[in-house]
Amino acid sequence: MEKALERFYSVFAEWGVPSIVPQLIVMLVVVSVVILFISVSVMFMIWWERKISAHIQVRYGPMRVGGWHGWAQSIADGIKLLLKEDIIPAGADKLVFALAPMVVFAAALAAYVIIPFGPNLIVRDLNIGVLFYISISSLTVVGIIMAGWSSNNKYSVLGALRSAAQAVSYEVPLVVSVLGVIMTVGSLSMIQIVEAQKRIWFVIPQFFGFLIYLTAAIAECNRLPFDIPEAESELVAGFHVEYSGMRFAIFFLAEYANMFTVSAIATALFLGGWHGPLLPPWLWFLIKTYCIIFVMMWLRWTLARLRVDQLMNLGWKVLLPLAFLNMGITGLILVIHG
Amino acid sequence: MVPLSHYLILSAALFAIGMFGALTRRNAIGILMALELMFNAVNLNFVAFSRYLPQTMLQGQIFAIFVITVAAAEAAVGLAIVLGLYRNFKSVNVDEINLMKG
Amino acid sequence: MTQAFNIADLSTAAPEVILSAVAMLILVLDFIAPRGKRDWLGYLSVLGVLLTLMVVIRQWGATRSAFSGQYLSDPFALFFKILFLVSTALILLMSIGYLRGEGVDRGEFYGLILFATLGMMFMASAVDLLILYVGLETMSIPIYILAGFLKRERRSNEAALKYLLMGGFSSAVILYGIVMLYGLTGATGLKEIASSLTAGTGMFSNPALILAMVMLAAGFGFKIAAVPFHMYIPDVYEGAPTPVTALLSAASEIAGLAILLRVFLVAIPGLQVRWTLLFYVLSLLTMTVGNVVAIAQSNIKRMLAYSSIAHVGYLLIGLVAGPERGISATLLYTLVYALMTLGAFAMVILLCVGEVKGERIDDFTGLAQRSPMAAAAMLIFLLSLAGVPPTAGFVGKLYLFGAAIERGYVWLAVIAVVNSAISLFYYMKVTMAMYMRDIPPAGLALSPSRPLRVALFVAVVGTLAIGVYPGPFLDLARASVAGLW
Amino acid sequence: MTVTQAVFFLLAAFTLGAALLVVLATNIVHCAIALVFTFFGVAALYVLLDAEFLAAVQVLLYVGGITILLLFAIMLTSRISARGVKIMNEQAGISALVVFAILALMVFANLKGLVLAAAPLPASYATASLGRLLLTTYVLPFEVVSILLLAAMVGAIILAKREREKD
Repeated sequence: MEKALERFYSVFAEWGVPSIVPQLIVMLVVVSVVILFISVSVMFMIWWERKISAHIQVRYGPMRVGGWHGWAQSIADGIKLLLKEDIIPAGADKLVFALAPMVVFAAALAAYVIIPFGPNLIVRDLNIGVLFYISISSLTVVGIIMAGWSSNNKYSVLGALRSAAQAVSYEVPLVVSVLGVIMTVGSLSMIQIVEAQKRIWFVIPQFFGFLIYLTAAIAECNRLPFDIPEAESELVAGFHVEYSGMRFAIFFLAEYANMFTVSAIATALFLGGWHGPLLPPWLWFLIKTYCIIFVMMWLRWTLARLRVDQLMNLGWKVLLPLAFLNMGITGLILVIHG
Repeated sequence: MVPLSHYLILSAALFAIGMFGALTRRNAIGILMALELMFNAVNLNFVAFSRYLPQTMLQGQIFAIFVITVAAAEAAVGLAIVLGLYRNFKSVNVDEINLMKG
Repeated sequence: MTQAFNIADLSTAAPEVILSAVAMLILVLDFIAPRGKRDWLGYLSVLGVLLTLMVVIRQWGATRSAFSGQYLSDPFALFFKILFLVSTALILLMSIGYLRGEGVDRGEFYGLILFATLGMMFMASAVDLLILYVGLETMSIPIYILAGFLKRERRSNEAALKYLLMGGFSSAVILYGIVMLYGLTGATGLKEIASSLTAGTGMFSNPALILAMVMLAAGFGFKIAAVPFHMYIPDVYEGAPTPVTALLSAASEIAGLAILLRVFLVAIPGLQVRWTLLFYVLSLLTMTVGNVVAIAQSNIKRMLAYSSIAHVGYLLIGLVAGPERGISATLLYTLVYALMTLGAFAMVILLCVGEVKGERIDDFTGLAQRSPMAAAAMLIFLLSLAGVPPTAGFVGKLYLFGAAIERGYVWLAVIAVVNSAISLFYYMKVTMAMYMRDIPPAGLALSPSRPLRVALFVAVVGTLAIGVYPGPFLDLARASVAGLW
Repeated sequence: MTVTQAVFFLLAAFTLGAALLVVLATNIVHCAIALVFTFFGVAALYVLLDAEFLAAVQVLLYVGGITILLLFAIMLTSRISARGVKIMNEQAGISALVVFAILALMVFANLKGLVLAAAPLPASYATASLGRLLLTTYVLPFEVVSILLLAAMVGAIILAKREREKD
């Protein structure tokens, strides 16, 4: 991979083109590949979610479009959304309204930089890897508040505020739960964290960390049982109630992209990343990731929504102390073992 | 490479912009934002110095971390005060909040 | 370079460790304290402060450095720590009755006062700009909160907001000064900065260094309420709860002065010619504006605010006069000033009963008839603030002005004396109200709080003791500045 | 002009533009959003200065913490209809003059007074050593800041919480 890149750069250097040109080309290619991957993966996930929900509720779900079990339903939905009229509400703040989905999507996209699909299959192995994801993911909240506020609709503002409060509250246990792994490895780099799991996956020594991470991550994605921000029955659809067409599609895309990201990070941090017998590394990585996504969907269609006060209690009074306990015990063990 | 002077001028400009905002804004939250700009300008200077000065200790970066942390605490307290103020005054404009004259 | 967290460092910083433990204990105990019965938390905090004070006094005489040379426990630091701890103990004693009177049932008040004191202690011991800045903020942020502690009171909200915005602004200015010093020398330790500055030739006419000096002086000027950086002070003093006002004037400003002395004397002594001029002007402006504006005030907290501004002007005289006489005179005067200001604010709290807040000068009408003792105490504080013998204020001013004259700043001393005469005028307004007018028909109630009376007693005794027998206190101040530079 | 310089100028223009918007925009929410972009600009400059860890901290704390708090406070204290309100006080003109003077002084002092020739040192992998320094050499400020955060947290809760009805 790197050799190919070098050869690519050297070709341009021979022609005397400034190095910024091939760099830009590489960037563009990487970004388009990531966007393509996100779109395909999200379409698959949406179809999957509809099938899973249907089967949990003893129905079939979409069956017609595309033949076998309605596999093309998501594509049809996507085309529909893209072709729909683009409506900006009259009282909205147009600039912010237009900017919000882009901010949310940019945050989702940026997180893919550090997902290690395989030993060499990573956009950039930053030395602050995990921290990069944690910091960039907070941008989503800003985008959500922008969307909620600019819609000039009290439901969307309420949804946005709830979402922000929830994300901020669950980000703390999420960060602390990850610390156990980081302390054990002694590095923030995703590649090194995965490499360290060659013999034993961190899900075993860091089982509580894994559970806390998963819970907090589901809350970060605003998914049931933590979907108070968009609770259809009380808030219509939360912050994006006024959005339609293309812009709505972007929010939708970002939401599922985020779901994939948190699962991929969980895979890398706790489930040994690409490690596994026989199959190629990237396949192992995807299998593990989709397993976690499946669990998230399963939970969504099984559990009931939490009330706001329960939600805050769980975050601050249960998850956070547990996460600190986990961190403390990990540190203690590390010190004792030298 | 970018010379150090560029960073210094940029930081000075950022500081001045923040100062202007802090002096002229009516909204208390606006003033808080302007203060954050000033802190950012200082931090930029710290990081630039710690990159360009011949030394091994990362003092500049350490200092910047502390400044960021303190600024966060200050902003949290400031916003709590603003909320309490709004409850009593129904306004957050500093020139309307003037019970005491002297 | 790498030095682990060890026991020796902790024992050097034992006062801070104990005080922070007490503060956290108060916060925890506040949860189990039954509603309406939280006075004992106040007494417990006083005990904690006294315990810390004992530890500080035991450390007296030794100079020890800790935490990679960022923390220094020298006589200068210990002097200010004693001052802060005594002030805090008195303020805590005042707060117990005050909180009860205002219907505030919260133990966090005491905890936050302790945190603020902790910040001041770190400031006193800081010989590194980083710990100096962090200590400064550890003092300021609890005070922002304390200023707004009476949530239903609009003036308290206003005071908190103004103090926070000005505090944040001045912090940013100070930080810019710090970053310039760092950029010039590549160090944040005060001693390292000084040595690196003397190493380079032509350093002392360097515009960047002068900019750093001006920025630091302006930022510290905000913190110690020097004119022209004083605009917010009267509003904050008036709006904040009275014990917090006392904390601001008797402790926080002095802590600002402590770091100002340390930074200018230790880190940039080479610029003394320049900063002497700067502080000459500041001192002149500060005392004149403070005294002249104070005349017009009818609110006693506001009047004391301007009076404290004026006193900052006096304190700066010592810095102008320079080492070593001037600095030790400044140190002595901080002690005097803290005691008499605390006493005056304690009197305001004594009169703060029910609807009467004790804040208007008229509230003092007929105090001599109601309680001759209280009136006498107030008289002593006012005379001391004005600088009339045989009170502490007189002794303090004598040494300060004497130091100025000795160094040839005769005009500054003359203006300071004229200012003292002006100040006598507005202090006497209160005396007139107390002694010359009859008690109003509505009567005059005094707060029944006993700890407040203890605080008043201590302040009176202190003010008189320094006034009558200043020798040991002057020796203390002299010993504290020895070895500072 | 090298690529790095081009990137620097772009980032500088972006940051300053966003900062100006923070100060001049008429709608306070726009200010907050511009502030997010300023913070990002500064974070990118940190990356340019090889301080990746600080860049991440900047985004995490400023964007994830402070801006969201600011936005919360704005949502609770003003409404979208509050447009066209005067945003500046009467002293805008004189403040601008003063600030320009100060800026000129600062630039002059910076350029004249500091040693600017120094080329940057080779970058080193700093994150681990930053962590080590924080817990060894700088352990005292680290602990003091944690006390400060505790005090600020307690205080912010006290101030922001609605008072219980008179009991």
